[in-house]
Amino acid sequence: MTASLTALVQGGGQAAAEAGHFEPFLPGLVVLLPLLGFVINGVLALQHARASADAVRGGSELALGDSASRPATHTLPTWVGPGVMLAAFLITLVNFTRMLGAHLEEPVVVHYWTWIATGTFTVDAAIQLDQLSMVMMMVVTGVGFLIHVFSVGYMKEDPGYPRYFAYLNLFVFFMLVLVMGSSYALMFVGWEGVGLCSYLLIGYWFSDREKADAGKKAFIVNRIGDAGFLIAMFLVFSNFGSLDYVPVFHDAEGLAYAGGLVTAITLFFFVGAIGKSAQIPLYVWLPDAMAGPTPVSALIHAATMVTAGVYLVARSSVLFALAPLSSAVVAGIGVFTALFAATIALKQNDIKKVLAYSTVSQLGYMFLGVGVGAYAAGIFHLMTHAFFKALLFMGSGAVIHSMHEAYHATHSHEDPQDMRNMGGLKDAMPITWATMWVATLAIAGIWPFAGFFSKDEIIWQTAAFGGAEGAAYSALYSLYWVIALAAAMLTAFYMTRMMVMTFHGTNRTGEEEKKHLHEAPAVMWVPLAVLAVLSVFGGWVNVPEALRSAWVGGMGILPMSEWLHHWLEPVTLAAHHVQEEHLGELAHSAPFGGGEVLWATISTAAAAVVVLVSLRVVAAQRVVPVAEDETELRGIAKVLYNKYYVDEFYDRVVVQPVVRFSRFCWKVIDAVVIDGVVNAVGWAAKAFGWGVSMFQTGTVNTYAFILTVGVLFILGATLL
Amino acid sequence: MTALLDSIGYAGWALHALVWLPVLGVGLVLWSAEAQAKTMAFWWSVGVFVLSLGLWWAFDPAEGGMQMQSTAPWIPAWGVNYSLGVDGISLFMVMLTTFSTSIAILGSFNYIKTRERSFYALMLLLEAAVVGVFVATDLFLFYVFFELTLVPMYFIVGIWGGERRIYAAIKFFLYTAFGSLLMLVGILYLFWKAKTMLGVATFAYADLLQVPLTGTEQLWLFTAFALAFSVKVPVFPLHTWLPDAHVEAPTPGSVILAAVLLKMGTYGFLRFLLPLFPIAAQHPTVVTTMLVLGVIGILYTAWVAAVQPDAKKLVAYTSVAHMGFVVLGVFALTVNGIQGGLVVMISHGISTGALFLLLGMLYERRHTRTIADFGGIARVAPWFATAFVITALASIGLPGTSGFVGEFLALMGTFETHPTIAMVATLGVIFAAYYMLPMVQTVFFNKLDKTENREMADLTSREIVILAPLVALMIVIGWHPTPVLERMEPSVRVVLERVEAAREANATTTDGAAPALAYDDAPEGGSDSAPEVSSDPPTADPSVGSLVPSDGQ
Amino acid sequence: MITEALVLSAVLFVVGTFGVLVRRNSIIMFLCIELQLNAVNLSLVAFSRMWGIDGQIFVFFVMTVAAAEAAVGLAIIISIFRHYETVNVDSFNLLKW
Amino acid sequence: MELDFSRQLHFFWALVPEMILCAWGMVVLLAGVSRSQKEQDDTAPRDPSFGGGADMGWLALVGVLVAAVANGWMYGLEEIGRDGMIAVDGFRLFANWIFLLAAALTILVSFAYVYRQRLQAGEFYGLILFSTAGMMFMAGARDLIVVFLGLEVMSIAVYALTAFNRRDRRSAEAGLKYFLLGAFATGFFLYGITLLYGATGSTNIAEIARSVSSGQAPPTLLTLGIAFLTIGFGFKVSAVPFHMWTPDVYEGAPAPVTAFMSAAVKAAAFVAFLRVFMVGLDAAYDTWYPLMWWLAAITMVAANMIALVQSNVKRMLAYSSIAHAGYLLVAVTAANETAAAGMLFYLLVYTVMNIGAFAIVIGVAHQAEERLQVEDYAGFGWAQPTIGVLLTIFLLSLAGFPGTGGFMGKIYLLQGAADAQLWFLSVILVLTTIASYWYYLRVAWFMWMKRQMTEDQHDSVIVPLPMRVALVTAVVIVIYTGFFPSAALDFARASVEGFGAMSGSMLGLGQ
Repeated sequence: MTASLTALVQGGGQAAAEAGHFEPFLPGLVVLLPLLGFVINGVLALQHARASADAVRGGSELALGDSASRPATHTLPTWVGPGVMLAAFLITLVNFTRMLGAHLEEPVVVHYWTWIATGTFTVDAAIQLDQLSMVMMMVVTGVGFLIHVFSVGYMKEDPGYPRYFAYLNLFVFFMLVLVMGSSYALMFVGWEGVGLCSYLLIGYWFSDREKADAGKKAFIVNRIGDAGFLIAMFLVFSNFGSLDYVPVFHDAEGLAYAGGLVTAITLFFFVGAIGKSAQIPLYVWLPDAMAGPTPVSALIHAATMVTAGVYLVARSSVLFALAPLSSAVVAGIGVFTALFAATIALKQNDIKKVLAYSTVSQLGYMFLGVGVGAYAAGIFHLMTHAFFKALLFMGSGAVIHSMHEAYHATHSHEDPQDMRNMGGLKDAMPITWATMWVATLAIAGIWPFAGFFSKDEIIWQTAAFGGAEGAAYSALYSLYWVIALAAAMLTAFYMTRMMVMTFHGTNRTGEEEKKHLHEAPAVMWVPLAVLAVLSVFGGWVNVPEALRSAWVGGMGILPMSEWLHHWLEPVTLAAHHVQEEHLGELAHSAPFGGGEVLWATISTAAAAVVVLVSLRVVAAQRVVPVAEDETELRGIAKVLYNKYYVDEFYDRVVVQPVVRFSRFCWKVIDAVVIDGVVNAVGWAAKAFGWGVSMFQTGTVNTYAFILTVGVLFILGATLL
Repeated sequence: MTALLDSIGYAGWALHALVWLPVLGVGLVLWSAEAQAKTMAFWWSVGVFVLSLGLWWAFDPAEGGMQMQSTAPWIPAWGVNYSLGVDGISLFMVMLTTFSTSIAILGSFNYIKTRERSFYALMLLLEAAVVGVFVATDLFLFYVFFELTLVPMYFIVGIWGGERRIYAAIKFFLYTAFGSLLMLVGILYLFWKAKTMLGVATFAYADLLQVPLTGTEQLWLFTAFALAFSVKVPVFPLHTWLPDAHVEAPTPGSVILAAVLLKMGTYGFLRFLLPLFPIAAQHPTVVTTMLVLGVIGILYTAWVAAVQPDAKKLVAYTSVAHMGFVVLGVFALTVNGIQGGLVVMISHGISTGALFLLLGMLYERRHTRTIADFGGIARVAPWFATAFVITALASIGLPGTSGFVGEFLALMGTFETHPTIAMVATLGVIFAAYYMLPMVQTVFFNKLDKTENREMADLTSREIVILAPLVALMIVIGWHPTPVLERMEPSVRVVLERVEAAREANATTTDGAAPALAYDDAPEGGSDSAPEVSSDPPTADPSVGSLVPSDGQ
Repeated sequence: MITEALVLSAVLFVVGTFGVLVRRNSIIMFLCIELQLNAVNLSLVAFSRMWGIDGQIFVFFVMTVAAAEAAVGLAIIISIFRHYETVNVDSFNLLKW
Repeated sequence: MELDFSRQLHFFWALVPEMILCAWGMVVLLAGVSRSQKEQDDTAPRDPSFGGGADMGWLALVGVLVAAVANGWMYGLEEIGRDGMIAVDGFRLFANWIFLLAAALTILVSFAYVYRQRLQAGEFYGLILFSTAGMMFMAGARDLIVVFLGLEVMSIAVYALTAFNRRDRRSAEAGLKYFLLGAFATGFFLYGITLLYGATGSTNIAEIARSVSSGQAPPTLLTLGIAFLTIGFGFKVSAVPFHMWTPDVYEGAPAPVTAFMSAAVKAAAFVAFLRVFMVGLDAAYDTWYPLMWWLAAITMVAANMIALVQSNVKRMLAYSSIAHAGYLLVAVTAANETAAAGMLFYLLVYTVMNIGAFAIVIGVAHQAEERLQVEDYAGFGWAQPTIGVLLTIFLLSLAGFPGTGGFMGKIYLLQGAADAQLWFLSVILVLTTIASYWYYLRVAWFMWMKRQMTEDQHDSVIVPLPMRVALVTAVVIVIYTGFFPSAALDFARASVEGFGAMSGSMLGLGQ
């Protein structure tokens, strides 16, 4: 990744020099390699599964034995999984550098074959290479590669090892389809594909019912969003006659500003984003998704998949810029989610739960960013967040790994993820401790870590956007701004709390267990280190011009200012035009006065204060292991601890009614009403037949009588 | 390939062979020894399938009309011809039929243990009848085949079925016969109309397309035909025969039922309803009704399926939901919609067929279909679980599988004309996950806590041979449906053009069709029982006079 | 003249019909039927006053046929009497519904 | 040669087949009487196809064949004018084929039954020949007197046949019921003839047609006459509500006789029915059309519904035959040439499929009146596959299923209805057909889908050679007309060529 930084630096330099045109380098291979990895690992997994299945049928489990004598099906994925990722990353890097060298105004679309063509509707299997997709590709392959490496260490004892890598590669494949696809249709393919992989990986340990349920929940909740995505696509097609980005965005500029159509399209797209990126009200699946292996949480539920929604909004920036209402909704949902999730994170004891809610909260920031038209800022935060949140998750993974082995050694059944059982781990695992602190400071927005620049820009943009002359609902945006600041403080607090409870103070794991706690192996900590570096410097690629000259900008020593901003310009240009046209100049001072530099200073200082204070506070309060912890939570604390009872609420208001109605449909409408009518017809016929046959008394007189009655009828009919 | 086919004059005899070879096979199977029956039947059906593959090349994708037509007089007195032909709509139905028949036969090797000869003979007979339905271009011939499909299915369900097989069989039989017999009256009405208006006695599809019909007549006939096909599809609320039939039928029976028999209904929509009665077919009320029924089918059956304790019944209900998408697509009356519907038909044939096969294999192993009896199967039968999960995902229309292409196009096509309905229908994708995933989880995931499940064997090589092509098709069609779509499009356009023409005519002319559609001259004969009004649509004034044949005819 | 004859024959016919309906003895019932036939014969004759000889010829045919019928009928009644020792039709109801 | 009824001799030529049958009937009768029941029992061999009264059967069969030859020869005859008492036209001859076929099949079916029930072979077969002759008179009648005579010749013979099984009280009871009600109905029929005669001054159908169309006939008399004739025919074709006798008689009569009655007697009645009404009373169509409509509708509905609840196969078939009468009444209602041809075709198919079904019923019933419940057929199909398949085919054909003659017949009837635009009646027809599916298939499902109660339950089913011949003939005709109906269709169509010619209205209906 450092290599990329240098290349990035040089590229930045050269960019001005030669404006050559961009020549894609095997872009298809980027997508294909993970797929290849999936196929190979998949075959291995099936082989492997056969063996373990036989073992299970035999009544035992498949014994992996010691690392020396393991079956090829278990060892090969170690090389295949990360291998394909490295290759994909390198190819991406080449393309990236080439794109740096060229001034690419229009996206490069590479066609492969016609996917669907009905005569009135055509969509190709084609990938679109532009600045935005390139950033995403870098993040996905780069961070993805690191996580693959980490997984080697984290999962190697797992019997389903090859299956794990198969899923992971498949995920990357779909994620790349999502970000590289040249049309909404293809994005949707990746969109649902990653959903599928997330389902498979959350439920990776499917024998555990909770985990399987969590996977199912994730899939179904995601599908709710997908329905919105589909409807949005239908709207797009029926109005633009295509789903390809290029023509759609080109025609989009002709749409009426704040028109009903564009608002509808964007809102439906946002529904999809809400589902995928775990925003209110569909965020509920993400915390449960922590059931999956921790690297999965790092890759899918922190770095890449959950940010797809942000990518979608940024990708459709033109449309969203045209729809102020939608933008306001996006920003609003984002910022409220940021606050809401942050508050919940305050009271969680499960280390991964804390991170999960913090992820939800950070995603909220990203949406706030793209919601206030700072698309670059949104993507910027997406990138930095990918760095430090992946780091945090993998760090927690290292911790859990270590805790797990400790408890495993002593055959204890304590929860290795509960922070109340941790404490003082920094002596056992210093590297993890250090790297995670870096990430914590980054996410807390402490200068000069990556998070500071990205988050601060979003917050500032909120103020600026709300203050613009033509801005609609500007009061609303001021509110957003305040909330965003508050949420930032909360972030600083709960992250510090997590660090303290995990690494500081006295150890609560237990005397015996303590001996087994150990630092993670190199294969696990090296990725941490790399990400730590990125979490420090990653933010410097987009230092706001205003800050650069000021002290926060390091008095101009930071290499590039607003590089990412300029880099993404070709993609966001149209959107910016729309904004300038309808909003005019953005504000230069926050709602309560003060400029960017001032507020940047204030926020980082405040964050720092919160961190220091909470260090004391949390360290002061006495934490006991889960075993002897019987503190009765009450009041707001209890509500927060139980996540505002949202899951319970949904269960009552949505899930149960649907199930009950389904039962009703089956037992009553289908079985009684419809089938009832059908059978009733049959019975009626028989009953009628039986009734009539009662005239067949067997006595001649009756017959003669009925005959005569018939005669009279006929005579009557004919004569009258 | 094409050259080779030409050299053997394939186009000339292929269709006849596809209809009559299975019949010949019936004889051979009955004649062969009980032990050899299955292999004999299987290889025979494979031969038929291979033969049908030739259609792919012999078929001219650019041509929208009937191809490889051939006609021979059958009942000259009634103008009935034995005439066959395929177009883009029936092409894939034929191939689907031959394909799934072979698969189903192979899939029944372990399931059918008694009276094998009779069983396989009936399977081949069924194949012949179904192929006949899809290639017949004479309404009389079509009707004969349409009815003939009932008999073999009746015995397959009734003899080799489960506990309540007889109830299911007779329900299936009467339900479908009810529809088709009313259609028979409709067909005869068309015949009579052609005789009186055109002066020729004919049942030929091409000729009957020329019969001029008023809007009211079209509505009446549309109802008769629609009833017949809707029962087959089945369209809510005429669907209750399906779950029973599926649950009781033996695996191969369910496979054929899901894969091809249901398609006869939607095929009928496209082949007969829309072209023969365009005025009625594009009438807003009619379209809305059908679309709404389709949507109800999608959502309602999804809900019902979700709470089924019996896996097979669950899948059976999902069939109704899938066919709901087809109905939606067809009556969207857009190119996208209809093509989407057709793809759903193919995809549903493959995926649901595969699901029934898998459930059958599950049943052979555990002799239960109750979802709750399973759990953790994936640990002992990973290949099985893999195949099942892929199939299930294809069935709920995950992108990259055939299911998605179809449902996507169908919904999009519907959206073009009826956005609201399409939006509601789109919720179906949510409920698809809602019914399928819990079943998959309970059966294959969760804890492996039942000992009898521990013993369960994984896929045998024969079963892999059965499932591999199905899974492959799901994915291939999911990523590259164009070859399929491009062969359908011209024929779909032909259908749509008729409907469009009718719509324009209807819009321009105030008399004739338009007021007729207001039911103003619709006779009450349909409901009243008195002979005086027993004359139906044709006569403007319902009276005895109209009943006495007058020299005019 | 004709009208009266026709009315009379109609009355006779109805009487015969009633006989069939109300009597239970199969022989009596058969005789009532014979009454009907003869009522018909009467009207035939009456009509032949109007239309010529055909009607009267017809009467002969009817009488012949009636005779034949009587023969078979009585034979049947005898054979059933063998089984039931009665000719009361109420007791003959093995076959019903 | 040309027939000129002004010359007595030519009446002889016009009646050759009838007379052959009558004469042959005498011969069989005498031959039968000449050998006592005693020796018939002594000489009883194992196989009922030879000896044990079988010789009488073969003898009668030869008679039928000779009559058939004569019937074929009749095609050479050409009548002058269309107003003789005896019609010599395709309609009559086609009908004759049906009767002769029915008679032949019945005789073949009866062998084992006659043998096992120790019936008086000679009388039995003789009566069959007589009644057949009566039917042929009805078919050829162009004068109400001839219709009446034919009707009585047929009926009286059938009365006797019904009560023929003297050992079985049910047979006697059926005979009595049939006889009393039959005679009762004959009274009405006769009254109808009389009134028509009174109204039109003639009993000749041609004359009647003329005077009715000229409109001189006093309407009241005419209407009454039509009503009474309708009743008389309605009884013979067992149309609801004049059907009450049918189930009992069919159940009680010896099975072969039931087969014969349900096929041939019904056919004869319908043929005469159609000729009298369509030719003679065509001008009064408006008067009798509603009657027929209602009769047809009620008959179809009631009969099919009642059949649903029958458990005795013989009785079920009785109701089914009533239902078929309903279908045929649709053709009478339509009263056009398509319908007429359709009726002939349907009667042909119906005769074979019905007798075929009854033949197997007789076989299952051990050539006796036992094991007639539908439960007795459980697992029958698998125990006796060949016969099982045959019965299934016959049932499907009765249900009017594609691939069988029954289907083509129904189509033909519906076409006739279509030409008369009886759409609602057609709908009733098909809807009631669905009901009929249920009870026909019920037998099928017992045969194939239920397990037999005892292992050897069906081993003792007797199907002797003659019955096999009958079955094969029947199934061949059913299947052949089901797949290649053209020959029979065209024949039927040609047979009704100019049938209703004297009444202009339904010309050029059939194409």
